Amino acid sequence: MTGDMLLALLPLLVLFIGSVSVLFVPERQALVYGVVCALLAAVLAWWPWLSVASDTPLVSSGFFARGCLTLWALLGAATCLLSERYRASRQFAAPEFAALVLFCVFGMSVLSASTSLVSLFLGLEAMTLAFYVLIAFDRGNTTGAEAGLKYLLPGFLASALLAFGIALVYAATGTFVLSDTVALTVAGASMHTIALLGWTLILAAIAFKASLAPFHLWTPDVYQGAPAPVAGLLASGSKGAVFALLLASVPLALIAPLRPLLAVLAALSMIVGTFAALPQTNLKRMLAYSSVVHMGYMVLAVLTGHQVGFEAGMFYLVSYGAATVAAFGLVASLSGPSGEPQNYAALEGLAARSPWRAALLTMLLLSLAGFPPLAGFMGKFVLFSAALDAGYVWLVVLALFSSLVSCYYYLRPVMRLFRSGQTAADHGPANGGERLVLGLCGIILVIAGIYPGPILRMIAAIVP
Amino acid sequence: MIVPLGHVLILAGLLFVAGLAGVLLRRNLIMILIGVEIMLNAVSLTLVGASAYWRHPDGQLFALLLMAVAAAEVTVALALVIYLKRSRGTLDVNRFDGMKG
Amino acid sequence: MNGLSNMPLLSVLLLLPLAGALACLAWGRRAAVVAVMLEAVVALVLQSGSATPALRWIRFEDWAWIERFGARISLGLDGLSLLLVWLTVILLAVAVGLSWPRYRQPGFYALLLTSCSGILGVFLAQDLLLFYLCWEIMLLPLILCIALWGGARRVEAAFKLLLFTLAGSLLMLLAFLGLFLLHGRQTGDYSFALQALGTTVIPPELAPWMFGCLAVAFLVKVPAVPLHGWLPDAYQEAPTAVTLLLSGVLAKAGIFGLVRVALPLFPATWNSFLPVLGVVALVSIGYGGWLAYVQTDLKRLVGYISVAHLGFILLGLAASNAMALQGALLQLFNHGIATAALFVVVALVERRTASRQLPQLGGLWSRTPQLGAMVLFFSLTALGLPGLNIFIGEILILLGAFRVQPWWGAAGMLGVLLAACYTLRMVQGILWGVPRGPEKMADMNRGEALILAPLTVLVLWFGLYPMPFLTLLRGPVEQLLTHIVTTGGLP
Amino acid sequence: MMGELLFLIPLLPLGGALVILFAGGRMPRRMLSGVAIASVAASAAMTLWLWPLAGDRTRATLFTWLDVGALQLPVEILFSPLAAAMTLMVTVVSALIHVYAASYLHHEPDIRRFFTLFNLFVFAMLVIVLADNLLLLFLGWEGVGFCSYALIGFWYRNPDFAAAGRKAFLVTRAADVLFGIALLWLFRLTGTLSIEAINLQAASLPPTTVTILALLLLAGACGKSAQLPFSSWLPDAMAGPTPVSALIHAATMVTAGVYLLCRMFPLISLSAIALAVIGLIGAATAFYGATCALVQRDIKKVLAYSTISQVGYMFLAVGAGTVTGAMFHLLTHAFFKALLFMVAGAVIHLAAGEQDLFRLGQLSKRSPTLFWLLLVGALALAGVPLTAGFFSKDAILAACFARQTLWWTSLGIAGLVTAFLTALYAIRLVYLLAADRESASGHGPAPRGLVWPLLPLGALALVGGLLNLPAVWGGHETLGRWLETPAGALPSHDLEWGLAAATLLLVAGAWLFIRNRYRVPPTVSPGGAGVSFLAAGWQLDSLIRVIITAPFEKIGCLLEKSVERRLSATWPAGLGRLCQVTGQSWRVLTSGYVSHYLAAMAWGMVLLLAMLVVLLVL
Repeated sequence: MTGDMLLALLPLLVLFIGSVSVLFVPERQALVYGVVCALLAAVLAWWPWLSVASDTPLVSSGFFARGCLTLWALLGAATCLLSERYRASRQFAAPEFAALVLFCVFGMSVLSASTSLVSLFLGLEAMTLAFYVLIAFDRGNTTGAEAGLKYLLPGFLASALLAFGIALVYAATGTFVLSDTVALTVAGASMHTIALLGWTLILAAIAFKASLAPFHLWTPDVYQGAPAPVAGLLASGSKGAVFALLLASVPLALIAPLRPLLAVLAALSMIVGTFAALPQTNLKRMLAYSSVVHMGYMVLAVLTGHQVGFEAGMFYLVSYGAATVAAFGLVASLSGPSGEPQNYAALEGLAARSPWRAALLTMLLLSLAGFPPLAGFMGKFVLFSAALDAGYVWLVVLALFSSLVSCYYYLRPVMRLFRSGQTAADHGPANGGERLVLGLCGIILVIAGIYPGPILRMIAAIVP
Repeated sequence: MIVPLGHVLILAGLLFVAGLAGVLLRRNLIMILIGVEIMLNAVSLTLVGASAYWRHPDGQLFALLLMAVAAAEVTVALALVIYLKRSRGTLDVNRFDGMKG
Repeated sequence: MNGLSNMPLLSVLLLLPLAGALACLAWGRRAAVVAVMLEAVVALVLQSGSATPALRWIRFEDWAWIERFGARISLGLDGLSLLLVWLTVILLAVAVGLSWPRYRQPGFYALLLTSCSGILGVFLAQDLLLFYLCWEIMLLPLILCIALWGGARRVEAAFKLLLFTLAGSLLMLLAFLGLFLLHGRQTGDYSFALQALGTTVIPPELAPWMFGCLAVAFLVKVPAVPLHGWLPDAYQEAPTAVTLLLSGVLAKAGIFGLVRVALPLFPATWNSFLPVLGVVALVSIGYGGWLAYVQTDLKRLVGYISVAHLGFILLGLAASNAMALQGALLQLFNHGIATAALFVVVALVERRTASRQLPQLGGLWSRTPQLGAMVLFFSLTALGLPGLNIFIGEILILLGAFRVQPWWGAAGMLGVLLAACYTLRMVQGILWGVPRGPEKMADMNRGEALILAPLTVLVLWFGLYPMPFLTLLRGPVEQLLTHIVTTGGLP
Repeated sequence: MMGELLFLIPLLPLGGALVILFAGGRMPRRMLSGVAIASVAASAAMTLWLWPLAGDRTRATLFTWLDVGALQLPVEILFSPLAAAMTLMVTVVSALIHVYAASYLHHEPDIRRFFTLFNLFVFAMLVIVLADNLLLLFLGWEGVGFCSYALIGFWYRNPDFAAAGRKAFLVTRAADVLFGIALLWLFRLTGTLSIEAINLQAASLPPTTVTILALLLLAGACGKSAQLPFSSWLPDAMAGPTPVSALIHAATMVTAGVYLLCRMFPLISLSAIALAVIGLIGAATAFYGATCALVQRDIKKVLAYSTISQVGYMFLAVGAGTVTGAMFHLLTHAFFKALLFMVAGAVIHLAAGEQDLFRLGQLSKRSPTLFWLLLVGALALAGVPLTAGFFSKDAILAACFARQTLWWTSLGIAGLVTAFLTALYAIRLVYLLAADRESASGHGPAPRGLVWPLLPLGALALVGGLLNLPAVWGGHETLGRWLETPAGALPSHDLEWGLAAATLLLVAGAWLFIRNRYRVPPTVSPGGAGVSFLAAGWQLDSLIRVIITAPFEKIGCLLEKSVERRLSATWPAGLGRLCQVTGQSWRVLTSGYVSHYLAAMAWGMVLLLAMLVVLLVL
């Protein structure tokens, strides 16, 4: 272990140490401390004299890893900022919450930076473990515990699948190093079938994390029961990290027999997610199903198997992540002590009560639906063009169909926003942190939609 | 290697399926957790077997790591078990169906 | 003046309504009026530069946008787009004026303005990605307007409109993407420029599919008859300002797309598509007219009238000779003005009688002769009375169509008869007969007269002295024709 | 340039209409009607002043209306002798009827609308007459159609009146479709719409095409001129105020069809079949109109059917190849029919709105002047020798017989029979109006404004024959020479004398018959089946209703109900609902039971593994 390695690991260490040390910070400052730690990690990742590219055996410190770390750290910071008021009205233990968020970010960063199956497992487990607790964090709310259970058990199963998959791949290839395992599998080793079996199991585990159909059933329940900021992190961060891994380190599409499997998962996700979202009347559940659909689109990026597709995938992740975090953040921001406004009925008349937040929510949903000139459109555009280029015409047509139908379920809550509602508001005005995060997300969505050049360039610079 | 890797894998596979069956068929939370543990044991077995086959220690190290992770997981799970038992008085997982659709 | 014309006026034209929309939200709906006025001023300046018809473009602006895809913000203004820019500005002004007493929320005006930005973008864009972007931007605000300010079944109508048109535009996106990739692979130059993509060699087995996607996308927006399912409800439920823009401008965008995008990109397919288009056009004329005849709701009625008239424009495209094309393109403007005027008078009638149902109306003339005269005048326009603007377009289209395919022209003539049937039925129902409804009602006030006066003048002007405008269209039409002849293999 | 002044002829009435439209609201009534009369009278004066230009067939162009591709279409007028004669008739008769209308409508509140439309009509009619190209002619053609529509429905509060206007417009427009097709076709063939140019090129067209074109033009003319089978609108059109009936539906607009055929005669005459058909339609319509006129009880309907019948003669003339005869009859008919209508209007005015012949009477006692005028008109209509009607009708019949073929001879005989019927109903009209019985009472003597415009018309009806006095009667056929139009086959002197004698006999017979029948004023009683069949215009209306109108409406409603509302409106909604239902049913999958979720994962794994196996095996 050299000094360079330590320096390269510094951002991760900051996150980890932060997550431990925040436990000793007083209740009121804990979340701010968490934000500071996350931002510090993000800054350190790009600090000129610290950013040496020295790979440790388990995690990379390349541009992509650092870029992802920055993203997740920003997400973590956003989560902390969005939870401030939410936490205060529910008597959460702030230090523990911040610690878990930071630890979760740590896990995601390790996951997306992993160069080995070991760090992949560790990162995934670190992230998942933190989520188990975060989801059930609101002890006053019994659905929280139910949500925790519903994430925990499938999560365990997925962990076991992942572990077994890793073990089989290891058994077949004799190494944990990701690039080597993939290369060996592609080359067709003696135990090719065992390796493929292992990869399939890994794929299943990843499908669970990314909530691809039919591994998605937990998603709506967990999103509904989890505290809104946590659900935001879960929807954007955990899925993002998994896909970052797939795009950068585990090019599954290179393994030819897995391509049909991926395609089927994508198609199923688009179809099932779209139809299941149609009758929803609960915003968070709708967003859950919509995330299933979006993850189906993301698989297209994985399937392309080339640079352009991966860039498109990352861009899509950014646009999807910004919209999702902001959407859940808005739910958090609109929550009062009595609960979250999850049902469409509770959103009625929001435009009159808090016009800015209503406008933002409209924008977010429109972006998710893929209306220009918002980021969602540009994301779909780059993604679908990449997939079309790779020859997946039928998947693109399916994706377009599901985008079409999706307009219905995205616009349904929008219509309610502007109806004159009778429900009384028990939420206060947004605080500074919320405004900052939501505003930033909004700006990102507009800029990425109208002038995506710079963001695309940044992504092109970091994608390996 | 005395036992061929194939045999180890078959055994591990059987163990894994047994554990999976436990997870799928049991309704009691504790029993499901035990099922998962059995599956993880199958994983450990595979890792150790493969480690022996390839003649380097990575697999065994990973097996050790896996134990630690499993322990952490179970810790969280047991905390949830206690919370659920206290609040709802049952550990039948299908009793927790407040959210659906 | 010189300094003014060096400014990037097209971009200004495009962004002004957006800025106006934001200003509306910030300072209230008065900003909308200012925006419309400024927009008209910009259009006037552009008009003053249109004196050199020798050039392909009156004005062309090109900005970098997304290098990754070779997408650029290229805006081109020629005679056709100038005419349509005018149409947009005029109808926007009419829409704002008509809504002024009724809708007080600034959001309504902001949405109208935003939509107009998109519409202008569609008319100016020379880059397919930009075109698509604007294509979507023009529709969504109007759908929100319908959903928020529409009639009783507004949400249903809005969704129907949305899904129909979105299905079309997604197909369009697919075609654009396919073309983009094909062209990129062939030349290594990944670009969305309309000019460049026109040179793509399209495999013959793909061309019909891609062209079909575009055709459906554009015909849905028009709408041509088998694809018109969204129309009656949307027209009926939408606030009149929105209906007016939908039928007055958005429909034109569909036809404009056919001419400006589908034709140059697929000249060969275009030629084999013409017989289909001709049949679609005739079906639209006949079916639209026939259904217009049996409607009782005035807005639906005018909606079907619009379908029938748009059928004539499609017939002109199907004929694709100089006369028919020039007539069809002029008719874009003519129909926009006429149908908008009809919707306005219908709205004014409804304002007084609180009903749009023909059986509940009647004898309006005895109470509001001025409004009655306006109803009559614009109905006669719709009827295609010579000397009024619709006639000019129709006769040119028919003369042109008859030269290509006599039975098209003959069948089109029957459509002219149908026009008389449905418009006179409408006039009969509204104006003549025993007075129904309130005993006394106010005749047109100054504001209402101010809305209708320019429309009246335009109807007469285009009907009696259309040459200046036809000259404006000559260049674009020749351009299209040479394109068809040189690349489409048509004699 | 004098030529440009020609545009003033149509533009003066247009200017009058615009002045009345925009400033009429602020004018006193007298001034308003003064403007209307003055503008038309000025137009008549212009025509007289510019008359010499007609000799040189002067053209004048105002501006280019359309110049697109092959189409060059200036707004151009051609002041030919034919047009000049027609223009003079239109302007003069219009001016007289304007004067008449000003007094006729002196109680009507909305004369501003009336005179706007009335002047506009004159403008449109003059455009038809003067237009050099078919499209400009079409502008006028539709313009008069619109004015006729609006004026028939002038008393719009009565929905039947408004419907009558609509019917008039629609029926004529149905015919215009065929006219329009002819227009399109001519343009396709000749590349121009100028009437002169088309006529010049006509000879080079294939004969079949010419026949079809001529028949299409004939259809258009039939619509405007209320010939069979498009005749049913004219009797209904009597819903309009009487000056409207006199001007539009007797003197000018209904003869526009004849005028069109005359203008296009060089083309039409190339096809013998077309001429035969035109003659047939003319004779048939003449007979049809006369039979219907025999039994009408409404005074205006008698005149309406009579108009149909007389215009039929003009068609017969065109068919027989005598454009001069057609124009001659057109002019004389304009004089005596306008006169008759205005007399009828005055009679109705005197009787406070009563139009039923069986309730009118005692005209000779109440207003001798009117009675004499009526008598003059009726005699001219009946074709009593030496009246204007006699000469023009004789010219037509003579042209028919002079062709000396079976076809034309039989058409001529039909014309003679019709002449007898004409005499019958004309004399019946006089007898009924003069009958000595209790009649609907009204206010005093007819106002002077209602009477004096009739005097010049009465004079013209009597001596109008001098316009084109045949050589047999010592004349020089002035009109024919002036028009330079074909006069058809020249009849022999014997034929002329024979016809005159026959006519005299027929009229005398008719007079005897009517005198016998109506000496005692008939009682008001419903006629037999035959009478009601004739009275309803041979049930033409019901026939059209059954064959065309009703199916049209029914299919429309059916389309609306089944296709549009059900199919077209529900299939997208149905798809939407299908999606909804699918989504709803799939909600079961997310059952809320963790064990199901775990099972789903297991199944998912099985699926993936199965796919993998399949792929590996393959």
